[in-house]
Amino acid sequence: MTERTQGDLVLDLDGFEGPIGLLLMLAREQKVDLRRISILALAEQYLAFIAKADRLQLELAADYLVMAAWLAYLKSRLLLPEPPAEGEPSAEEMAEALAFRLRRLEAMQQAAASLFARPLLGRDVFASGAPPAATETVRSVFAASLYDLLSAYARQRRDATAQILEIRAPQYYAVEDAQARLASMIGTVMDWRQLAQFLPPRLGGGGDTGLAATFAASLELARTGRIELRQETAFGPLWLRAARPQR
Amino acid sequence: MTGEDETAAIDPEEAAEERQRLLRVVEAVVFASAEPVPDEALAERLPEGVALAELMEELQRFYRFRGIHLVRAAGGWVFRTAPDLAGALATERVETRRLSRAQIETLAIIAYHQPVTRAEIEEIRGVSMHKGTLDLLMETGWVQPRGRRETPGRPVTWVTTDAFLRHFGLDTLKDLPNLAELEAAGLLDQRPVETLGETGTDRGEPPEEEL
Amino acid sequence: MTGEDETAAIDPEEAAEERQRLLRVVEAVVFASAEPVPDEALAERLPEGVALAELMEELQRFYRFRGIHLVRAAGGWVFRTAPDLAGALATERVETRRLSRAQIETLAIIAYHQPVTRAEIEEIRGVSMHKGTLDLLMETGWVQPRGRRETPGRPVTWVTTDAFLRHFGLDTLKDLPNLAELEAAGLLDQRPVETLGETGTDRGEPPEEEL
Repeated sequence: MTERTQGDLVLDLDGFEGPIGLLLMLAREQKVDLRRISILALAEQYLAFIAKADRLQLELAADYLVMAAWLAYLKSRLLLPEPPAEGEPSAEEMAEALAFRLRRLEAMQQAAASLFARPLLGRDVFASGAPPAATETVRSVFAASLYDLLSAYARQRRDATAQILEIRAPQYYAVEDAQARLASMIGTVMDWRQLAQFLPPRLGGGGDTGLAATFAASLELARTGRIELRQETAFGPLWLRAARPQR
Repeated sequence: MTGEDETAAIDPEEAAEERQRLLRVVEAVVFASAEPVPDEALAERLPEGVALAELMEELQRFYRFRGIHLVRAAGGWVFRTAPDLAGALATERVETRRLSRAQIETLAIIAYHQPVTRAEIEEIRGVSMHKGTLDLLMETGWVQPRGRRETPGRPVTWVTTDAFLRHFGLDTLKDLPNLAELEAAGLLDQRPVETLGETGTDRGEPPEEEL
Repeated sequence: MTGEDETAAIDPEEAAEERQRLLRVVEAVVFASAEPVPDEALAERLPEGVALAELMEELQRFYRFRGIHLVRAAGGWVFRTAPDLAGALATERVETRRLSRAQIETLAIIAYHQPVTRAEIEEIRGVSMHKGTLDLLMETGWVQPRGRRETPGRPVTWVTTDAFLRHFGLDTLKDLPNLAELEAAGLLDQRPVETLGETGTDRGEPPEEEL
């Protein structure tokens, strides 16, 4: 379909870019400035094109047919001028609106052409191929205010003071421990010894839990017959020794 | 000692030497950078009070007839090979995917009408947009969505990028070809053409254009 | 027609112009290439019989005093920024780093107790010091080793520097508030100090080991 005669249509399907694009293509056939184009003539061209496509059984998208209907209406309005109904645009206004759209699309097509006619990077002009110089160095700036410094010191001093005041967890001497200790020690003791001598050294002999646990342990060992206990007066010292083997 | 005295004290020969050194510095900085170097970045390298514009003009003049040119792109200074040597450098050419006519038009519309919605692009072109058109333009790195139109549905608006400016050798969007003429002719106005309701995306399922 | 006849027929002005064009071509080719361009690759761009060496020498001479130089590297030609401008080209990226709680406490102890040995710092803090702590404080430029304690092992003692005074806006070390003043300022109150979270440095230094 490249045969081209004056006033005839070129059916260039590759160029189809919607009804406005087609109208613009047809308008170019008129070879006049778009501002002076005859919308009436253009409408006739378009309708002829659609009729021809129909004859050739070309499948046209609905847009083209809608545009055809609209142009047929516009054509009739332009040919038979009568005042428009209330609130409806006049035929001239409709024609001007169409002409504006054609001009606008043409402007964009020309703008696209101008853009791509520029010296394009990677096509016409080239950037330096050299890798960018590695000249960047990183300088660290340390963020610390005087407040940070002082509060750190104050906090550290406060924590240090708190450490001195710390109350140690009470050490508890269990009866089981005392019993094990007493049992292991008493095996070698044949003479009477005071209970105080069997207190765990960790508690310096004076720890309440050490004394209480060792006393409880001595009672238990006496009950099971492994030691003998003796107390001479009330609240007097408690004596103990290993039980004599039964004969 | 006043400032005037100090200035007067400078040896003219020394001043010329210093100026030569500054020229060399900006030349090297621009050359070494991967991206166009903005004026501010260059000014930072120079002593206070040095007229950067004059320096750059001198440097640009110096390269005017050479194989590489000092040009503006995307808001900064950059060296590029001279456009007239395109033929001699053909082997350097980067094969880029050819854009379809629809994509080229869409790119131009985004460039000149930005920020612009998809529906507005369709309105200008008078055809509904193929799904892949914006995708591929995004892939080139030349367009990106930014912002939304404060209309019902808050549609995304599209703009061009710095990569677009660099690729097309434009300093700013104001340097788009024929921008002033198009503006003067009212062709960039946001002007919905309501008398032609037959195209656009309002209708159910417009056929997609041929690519 | 022989080659000699052809050469003789060339207008000298045209010949100079052609030479200028060839200079521009090699200039642009070298500029645009990602790798140093070997002589053979350049020769391919030139008409038969052109003395490449002379062209390159002329180009090299042209750039000799400029901010970028044409040099031989890795068997080819390449543009490089002039070596003497390395300093002027160096850009600094400033990175803000926060000190960890351990680091700032150590700094504070050095400030208040100087000259102080590492062991003394550990004793005051009640925890052993991470290897990197003093290194990093040295990097800040705020502390330095000076002198030795005349005790067994003669350990190094640490002091703060003038940079420390400048950074913290102190005239002398005597300006540091004493404990009573810290108390009066409420700095000894029992409350969490949140401005000094355990942020550490960007290097992800491990926290100090508590003893």
